[in-house]
This record gives sequence, C-alpha cells and structure tokens, in this order.
Amino acid sequence: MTETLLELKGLEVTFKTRRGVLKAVDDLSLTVNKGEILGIVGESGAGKSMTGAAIIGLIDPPGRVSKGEIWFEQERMDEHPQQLRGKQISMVFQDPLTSLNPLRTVGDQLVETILAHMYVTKAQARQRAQDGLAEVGIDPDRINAYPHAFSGGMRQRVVIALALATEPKLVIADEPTTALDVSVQAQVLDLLKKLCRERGTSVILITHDMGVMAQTSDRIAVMYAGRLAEIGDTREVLSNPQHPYTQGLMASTPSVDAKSFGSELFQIPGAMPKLDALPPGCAFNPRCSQAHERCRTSRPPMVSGRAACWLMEDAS
Amino acid sequence: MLLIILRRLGQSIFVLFLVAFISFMIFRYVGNPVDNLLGQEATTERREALIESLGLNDPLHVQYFDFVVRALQFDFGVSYRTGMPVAEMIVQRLPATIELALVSAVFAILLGVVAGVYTAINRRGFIANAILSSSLIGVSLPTFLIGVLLIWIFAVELKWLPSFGRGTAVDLGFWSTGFLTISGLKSLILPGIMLGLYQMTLIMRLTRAEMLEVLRQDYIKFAKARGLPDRTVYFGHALKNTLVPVITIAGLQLGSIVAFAIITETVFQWPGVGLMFINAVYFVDIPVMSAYLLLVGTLFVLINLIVDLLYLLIDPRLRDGQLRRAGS
Amino acid sequence: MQRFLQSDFFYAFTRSPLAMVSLLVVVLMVLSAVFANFIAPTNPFDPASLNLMNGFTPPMEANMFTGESFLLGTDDQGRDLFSAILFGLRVSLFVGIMAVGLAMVLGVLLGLIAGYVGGWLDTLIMRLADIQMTFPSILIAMLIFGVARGLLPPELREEMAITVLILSIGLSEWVNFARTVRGSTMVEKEKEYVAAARLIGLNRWQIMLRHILPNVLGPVLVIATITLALAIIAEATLSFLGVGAPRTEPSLGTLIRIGQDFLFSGEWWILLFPALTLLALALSVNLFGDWLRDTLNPRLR
Amino acid sequence: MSFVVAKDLCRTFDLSDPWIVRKLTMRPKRLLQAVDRVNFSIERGTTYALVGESGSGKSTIANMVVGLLKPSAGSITIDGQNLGDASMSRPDQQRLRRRIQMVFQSPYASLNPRWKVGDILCEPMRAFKLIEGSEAQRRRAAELLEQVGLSDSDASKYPHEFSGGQRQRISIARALASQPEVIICDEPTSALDVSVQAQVLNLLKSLQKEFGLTYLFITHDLAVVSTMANKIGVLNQGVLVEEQDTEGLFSTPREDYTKMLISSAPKIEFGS
Repeated sequence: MTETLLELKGLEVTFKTRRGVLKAVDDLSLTVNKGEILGIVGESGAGKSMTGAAIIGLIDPPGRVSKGEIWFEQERMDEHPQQLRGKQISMVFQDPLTSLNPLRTVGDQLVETILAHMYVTKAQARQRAQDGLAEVGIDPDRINAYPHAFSGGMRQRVVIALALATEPKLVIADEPTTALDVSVQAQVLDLLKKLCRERGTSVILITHDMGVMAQTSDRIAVMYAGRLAEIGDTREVLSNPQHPYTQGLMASTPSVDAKSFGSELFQIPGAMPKLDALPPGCAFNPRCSQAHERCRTSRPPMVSGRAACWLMEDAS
Repeated sequence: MLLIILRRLGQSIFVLFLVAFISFMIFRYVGNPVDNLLGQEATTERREALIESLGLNDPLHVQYFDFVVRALQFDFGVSYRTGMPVAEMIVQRLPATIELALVSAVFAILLGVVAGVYTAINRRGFIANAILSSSLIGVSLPTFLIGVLLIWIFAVELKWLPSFGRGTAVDLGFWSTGFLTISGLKSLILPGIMLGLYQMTLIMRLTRAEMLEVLRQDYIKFAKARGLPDRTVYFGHALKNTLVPVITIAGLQLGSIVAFAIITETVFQWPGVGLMFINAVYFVDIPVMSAYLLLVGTLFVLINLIVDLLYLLIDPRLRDGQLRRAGS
Repeated sequence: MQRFLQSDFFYAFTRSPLAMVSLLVVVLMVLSAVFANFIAPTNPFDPASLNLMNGFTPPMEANMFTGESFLLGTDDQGRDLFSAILFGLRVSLFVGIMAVGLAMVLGVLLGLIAGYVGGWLDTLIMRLADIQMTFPSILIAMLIFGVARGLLPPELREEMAITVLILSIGLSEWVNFARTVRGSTMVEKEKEYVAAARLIGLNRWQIMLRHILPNVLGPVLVIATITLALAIIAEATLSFLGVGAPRTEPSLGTLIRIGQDFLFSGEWWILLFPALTLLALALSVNLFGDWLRDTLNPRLR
Repeated sequence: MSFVVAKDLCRTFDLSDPWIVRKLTMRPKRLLQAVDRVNFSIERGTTYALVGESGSGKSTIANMVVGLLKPSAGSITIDGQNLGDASMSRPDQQRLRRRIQMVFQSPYASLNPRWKVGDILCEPMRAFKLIEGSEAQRRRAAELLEQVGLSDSDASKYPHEFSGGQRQRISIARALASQPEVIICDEPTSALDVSVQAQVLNLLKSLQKEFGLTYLFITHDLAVVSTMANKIGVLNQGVLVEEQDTEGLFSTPREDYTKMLISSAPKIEFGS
C-alpha cells in the first residue's frame, strides 16, 4: 500500500508585474508517495521549476505562493518551509558549476550541512561526509579539494552527496543533468535513482526531456502554461497519452533509431503562450487540432485524476 | 602559485620604471631647470657650466639612468621655491600624511564593510534605506565641502576641536607623531573624518553591491536549500566571496586616500606631503612634483601588489592558476 | 518616439519621482546656465557694474550705504552673488560636460579596439588603463594641470586655464569607459550575430561601429552620467584648491574658495549659496545616474 | 568530386603562457589538438551530420568550414574551390563566402538586438550586392519571411518581440538571404523546446528540398540526427571515430564509443 509523503492542494504561485499579476503555477494539486520518483515534465515557462521552488520555500520576490496548501507527512508545511528545508527536503540544481561555493572545500560544505541538521560531533560529521562522497563514487580522500578541481559530472555527484547527506525524505531535482553530456547524464541519473531507491527517498524530478523522464520516473506529471495537463503512471502516460498536448509532445520527440529518417516529424503548431497572454478556456486550445467550442470558453477540470481535457470528459 | 607571484612582481617593477620615466620626463622637460636655478639673466658661461654639471648634455637614457640611481639614493634634487633638498622636505612631512591616512583608512574600511553588509542583508529595512540614501549625499558632497562644513560646526560654532594644523607633535627622532598628545589626537579627528567619509560611502556601496551579487548566485540558493541557518549562509558563504572583490577596490581606495589627503591637508593646513604637492603645482615647482609622483607611485604599486597577493590567499582557483583575475 | 514612450524604461521613469525630480533639477540648472546672460540681474564680471560700497550685503537685506538689496547677497567686491552663481554654474557645467565628452569618446574608442582587436593592442591599452587606475583621477588631473602649466608660458596660463582644466579632467576619466566597453565588447564579440556579420564579409570597423557599438552603449550612458557628477566635483575641487578656473572666470569651486575666507568672519552666505548649488547639481546628477544604473541593470535591484 | 570536401583537417589551439613566462619556468608550449586529421565529404543536396559531446571539436570544424577559423593544416574545398586559397582576390573571396552560410545555436545571441528584422535580412543582400535598391530589398525580405513561415509585417519588429522558435526562423531567413548552396547548422535546435524543435527541423527539411541545399549538421543529439542526416560522422576528442550512413550507424554501430552514445541516449520505452 502506498503512503502519501507530500501533497499539493490547489497551489498557486503569482508574480506581480507591470502588466498585471501572472500565475506561474495555477491551481496545481498532486501527491508524491513515499519512495517513488515523480517526474514533472514541461517546456520552458511551464511552471515546473517554480513548483519545486514553492515546495522548498525558495521563490524569489516578487513571486510568492498566493494560494493553496502544501502538506508533508500529514502536516501543513507551507507556512514554515524553513523547518523542513535541508533536513527533510533537499534540492539538486541544474548547473553543478555554480551550485557549489568556489571558495570552500567540498568537505567543508558537507560537514557544515551535516552539523546544521544532525546531532553529531565534528569528527563524526567528517566521517559521514567521507562516506557520502564514497557513495556517490568519489574518492573520500578528495574531501579537502575545492569544487574547481572536479569535472562537471563529478561536481554534480558532489551536489547529490550534499543533497542526501542529511538523509532527507524528499529530494527535488531540478533539471539535474541538463548541463551534462549524454554519457555522463546517464551515469548521474542512475546514481540518483539507485541511492534514493536504497534509502526509500522520494524524488521529484523536474525535466524537459521525455526520454530522461521515461527512464527514471515511476509517475509523470505533464505541465503546460502553469497548469497540470496530465498525470499518471509513467508506462500508462507514455503508452496511452490522454491529453492532446502529451500526445503531441510524444510525437514530436525524435527517437534514436534509423527508421525515422526522411519522415516528417509531427509538429505542434505555434508556441506555448506567454503567461500574460493566456487564452480563455483550456490554455492549449489554440494549438490543439481537436479543440471545440467548450475548450475555448471554459477551463477543463481534471478528469478521473488523469488529464485536464474536455475530450476525456466527453468520452466518459 | 610562485609563477603568479613572480609575474605580479615583474609587472610591479615594470610599472615602477614607467612611473620613474614619467617623473623623469616631467623633471627634465617641463619648465627649464637652468632658468629656474640661475635666473634668466645669467651669463652663457655659467649656463654652460651648470648644464654640464647637471649632465643635461648626456644622451637621454644615461640621464634617465642617473635619475633612477639618484632616486634610489633618495636624491630628488632641490626645490625651486624653497631651495631645500626635496628629500628633506618629504622626510619632514611624510609622517603627518601617513598618520592621517591610516586613521581615515581604518575608519573607512571598518565602517564601510559593516554598513555595506548590513544594508545588503536587510535590503528592505528602514535603517538600511536611510543609510543608503544618505550615502548618496555622501558621494555627491565634494570632500572639501565636508571639511569646510566640519570646521564651521565643530571648530567655529561649537569650538570643540581645532580648525587647522596637527596640534603638538612628539618628535621621536626619525618620526614625529601626533598620536601621543591630547591636542594631536584632537586635531586628527576632523581631518580624519573628512578624508574617510567619502571612502567609507564608496566602500559601503561597493560591499553592498557585491554582497547582493553574491546572494543571487546558485550556491547561495543551494546553501539555503540545504537548510543552513541564515547566519551561516550570510557570514559563512556570502561574506567571504563578497570580500574578494571588495579587498581589491578597498586597496585601491587606500591609494585614493593618499591622493585625497591633498585636499584635506589644504583645508586643514595639515603639514603633510599633500600640502607640499599642491603648493608645488601652484608655483610650478617641478622637482617637488616629480618626487611626489615617484613617491606616491611607489606607494600605489606596493598597495596593488599586496592586494593581489591577498587575493591569491583567498581564492583557491587562483592559487591553482586556473583563472585569471577578471579584467586584468 | 512612440516606441520610447511605451518602453519599460519610460514606464520605470514615470514611476520614480526621484528620477523625475533629479532630471528636472539638472535640466533647470543647464537651462539657467545657458541663459545666464538673460536671467542674471547684473553681469558680475563687468567691473563697471560693481560698486565696492555694496560689499558684504547679506541676502534680502538693504545695503547700509547704498540701500540696494540682493537676492542672495553680495561678496567682498559688492558682486551680486546670484549672478555670480549663474555664471559659475555655466563654467562648472561647461567644463564637466566637455571633459566627460572627451573621456567618453576616447574611452569608448580605445575600449572597442582593445576588446575587438585584442592582441598586443589590447595589452597596451589595458596596461595603460591599469596603471592609470592605480592613481586616483583627481591626482592625475592635478598632475596634468601642473605639467600643462609648466609647459605654457606664464602669460597664457590664465587664458588657457579652462582648456587645460577640461583636458586634465577628461584625460583622467577615460579609463572607466574603456574598461567597461572592452568588457562588454568581449562579450558581444563572442555572440553569434557578430559571427554572422563576419560571414558576409564585413570588415572590423563595420562590425565594431555598426554591430557592436549600439549594443555596448547602455552601460556607457550610465558611466557618462556618474562621471559627469565626478567631473563636476573634480572641477570644483581643483578650483577650490586654487589650481582650476581662474578668478577672472570663476566656477562654483572658485566661488566657494572665495567664500571660505569669509566664513570665520560671519559672512556665511558667500560660501553657503555656491556650496548648495554645487551640492544640488552633483546630487541630482548622481541620483539620476543611480536610477539609470538600477533600471538598465535590473539584476542589482 | 563531392560538393564539400574536408581533407586532413587539423586545428590546434595554443594555450601556453606568454613567451617570457615559459622561458622562466622552462615549461614547453601547451597545445590543444581540437581537431585531428578529419576527413569527410558531402554530396550536393544531402545532409551530413557531425555528432559529438562537448569538447569533441564539432563546433571548431563548423567554424572552419564557414571560414571563421583557419585550419592549422589540411584543406576544405567547396565545389572544387579551396577555401584557404591565399591567392584568391577579395571579390572572389566574397563570391565564395556567399555560397556558404550558417544557422547558429542560440536564438538569442544570433540576432543583433538593436536591429530591426528587416535590416538584419537586407544586410547580406547589400554586402554581397545581390539586390540593389532598398525597395527591392524590402520586397525580398518579405518574401524570405514568408518562406520561413513568418509574415512580411514582422520585418519592422525587433528580435526581442519573437519567441525562440521564431527567432531561429529569422536566423534561417538571414542565411537564405545570401542565396547560399551550403548551410552549416550548428546545434540549431538545442536551445528550443521539443514541440518547437520539430517545427524548425521540418522547415529545414522542406527548404532543402525546395532549394537543393547542402547541410552540414552539427549536434550532440543523436535523436535529432536520425531524422535529419543522410550520413553521420561521430567525433570523439577531435578524431572522427566512425562514419556511416544513418541507417547503418544506428543498426550496426562499429565503434564502442558510438555504441555507448547510442545506448546512453535517453529513449521513451518501457522495459524497466
């Protein structure tokens, strides 16, 4: 039986700008179960990174969580995210080159993090730091090295070690491999997956890459223009996508094989609307080939906990 | 590491020679040393003799070499105006300038960094904004006006502090200090504030800007995401990274303090080398100008060198020769 | 123009009272300096209009000998202070703007060349800038001023003082322009639109002036504004020290220098009004420059 | 003879310290062999893809083929003309240059933000003296915009008013403005979202058919390559390790490095 770890209820993140209040995340509800890897996929500007930042309470002003609730282990946490931050929930950012302080050794940064959250002595913290490095496949003797001495892939391993050092229950990984080469990307993803499985840590994996998603996550949430478009088990969503946007996304992703040569790729016309120019009704309707009158006037609800689309409602 | 130090040292020596060359050119070609020493009515024979004895007929590089050698022996010629050896004038007046500069530098750096960090961390706070707004007035207020204002309030109206001079100085033989007498210390306060205030505002604004820049970096976000307490994030991570560029600029500001001392010394009739220089500019006293340039140039090059070496100590990337200092 | 009025930049301007007020003050001061001849009640440098009996008249009071009264009082020579300030403002602004113009043209050109061409030219220009950076600009200005005085025959010194002043301040402030322009040029140079321009066979000068220059002008504008404040203060400082504008053509700094002599004897207004004018000018230029920097570089907010 | 031929192409970068420092420390020169004896040829009207990870030298090769960088050794010939021929007169150089254009990676940095789109498109016409008269140039610019799926009214806008995909279209239109025969595409879609990427790839394909263009396609993304290229070269640290036609490469890769690349590319499949 799966147990819920994190639940978002009607989360809304807004930005106040000259042209009015923009909703970067709009009425988002989803759950993350204990020990599972939930992938959030979407194009740039879909609101996926903002969702991650909202959970850990690190949205930069002028943005703010304006509505909704975040529950962690049956307790409401959005009013005091700093109590869980770092201990129960940690984060891995996109660019390993900039996420480590260049002026301090990696060991220093590990020890400091462990001491901030665990009741251990300095020596024990250091031992833990070395163990952590060993686990991510880095020679523990390099504990006194500075970040610049590591390559990009190695640095991302250090970042993972940092994120897991305090044995959190949830790790939010925001495009953790986008800055890396393909061959390194696969290693880093496997490592993250393996370590979290071993500890029963849940992961929210944020990415724009359907392939990465397919290979790593248990469930997938597809976001479009700040809203949840579709959510479900990875296998089901990918083999039988319900939302036209997910269908288009799948079809327009080129695959690695010889058969595809010469054929036209499927293309979704147009581009994702800017947040200050969202169409009424379903945000996807101007690009959707199956859109009808209702799609242009009223916003579709989540149908059977799977996809926010009027077509599904009509079918059932 | 050693390589970088060597390279910096080489650069410094090159700059020193360049400064010496400019001083030499000024010394040799601006104005006419013969006219100035003998007056325009002197006979041709006396002129020829002087030209010969000064070596003015020698090839340029020989003259330059002589100039450098004499400068190394602390011989800068004789002042056109007072007839005294320039070196003697400098030795008499240098302690006054150095003590003044020291007091204002400490004042400027301590207060500047603290206020800068405070205003960066409490970006939206009322006090921080008040400090920031008044700092803009500080930057716009010419230093001489600050001096005049201070004199008016504290010396003329309130009569608390002296309006000019450095009070009673104690002569230690090689050094005359104002630190040891009450009147000496009292005399230091107003000029010290005047000289330090402008630098303080600059350092404060710079520290604030750098700190804000650092606080936007990913590693600060990541440190916060790891749940480190604010204190650790600000002082453990941000401050050190902020101080690296601040040190450079603050070091260069130390140089400015010596230059701005010219103004302070004029306003307060402070018997230092700055006052000597401004008089030299006014009366076109070339040997004094040239010697002052050489002196200040050496000082600045030294400060720069020290700043760069400090940089090496702080930044591990530089130590491993991975990155060059931005912009140089 | 339409585009400008709709831009974020103009919007930010209309939303910032500080920016509007400071720009207004600057514009008013520039206008009154330009039209000083028409605004000033007297010509302060026409000896015929001076009456020594009017000396030391306090502001808004009638002189005890002649019964004349002056808005801001008079100085020791009986010169109307208000007129003197207007004409002083003109000298200060003229020197400041010309010096910044000189520094800007020099700095932008050298910065473009150093950044785009690179190689030994870059090394030469930037070493020169580094060395000059080591020396505070006010000191450089004094040195250039002193050297120029030494080179000029004594009878020309007064006459050429303003030109020398502009040269010395201008030559001491080019470094900031050059360093910034070089920095942004090196960033722009790597961008692909420059590669595209090279692909169609444009030469260096065409690329530098047509493609890169418009893209590096933003920061130049900010530096020019801030440097203008610096130049005005530098001019005032030099004149205050007695090595700037001559008494025959006094700037605000010269007026303050004159006023300082009378501070102790109670004629405070001779110092105060020129000082306030200078402060208002420098402060509003600085305020505007500060706002400009924050607006054009929103990262720092 | 193939249309584009690269023969023994080499490029080294000198990363050494200045001369004086080297002599003082007695260290040798530090050279980086970015491209090492690379050979390939492209037939007219086909697409050749160079695939590699960062540091493989693929962008260096692209820059050499368009003439932005000079090869340290080896040669590139286009339609029988040697690109590095020093004896060529300047008008001849310009004529050759016109035939080779490039589409760049970044949709943001590749268009001058201070220029209107129309001016961006007219500049190559002027530089190569293709069309005289501003009215004719403007008409041609409108035509180009329509060819890449934009409208002629877009000519009076600035680049920042467009989305990433639209900017890439403008970039393609600018390349077409010089009526080239070869276009080097340097990661043209790596900064775009998937749904937009498909649009740009399809556009490139249809333009190729229409104008008989020859493409050299530079990318790190095997999936993109499989839909675009006739022939693929795999680069690893400056060396061309394998070259095959597309079908052969994916069905029977010969080298371990190629196999590793193919296997580590993320795929949408559900075996786990």
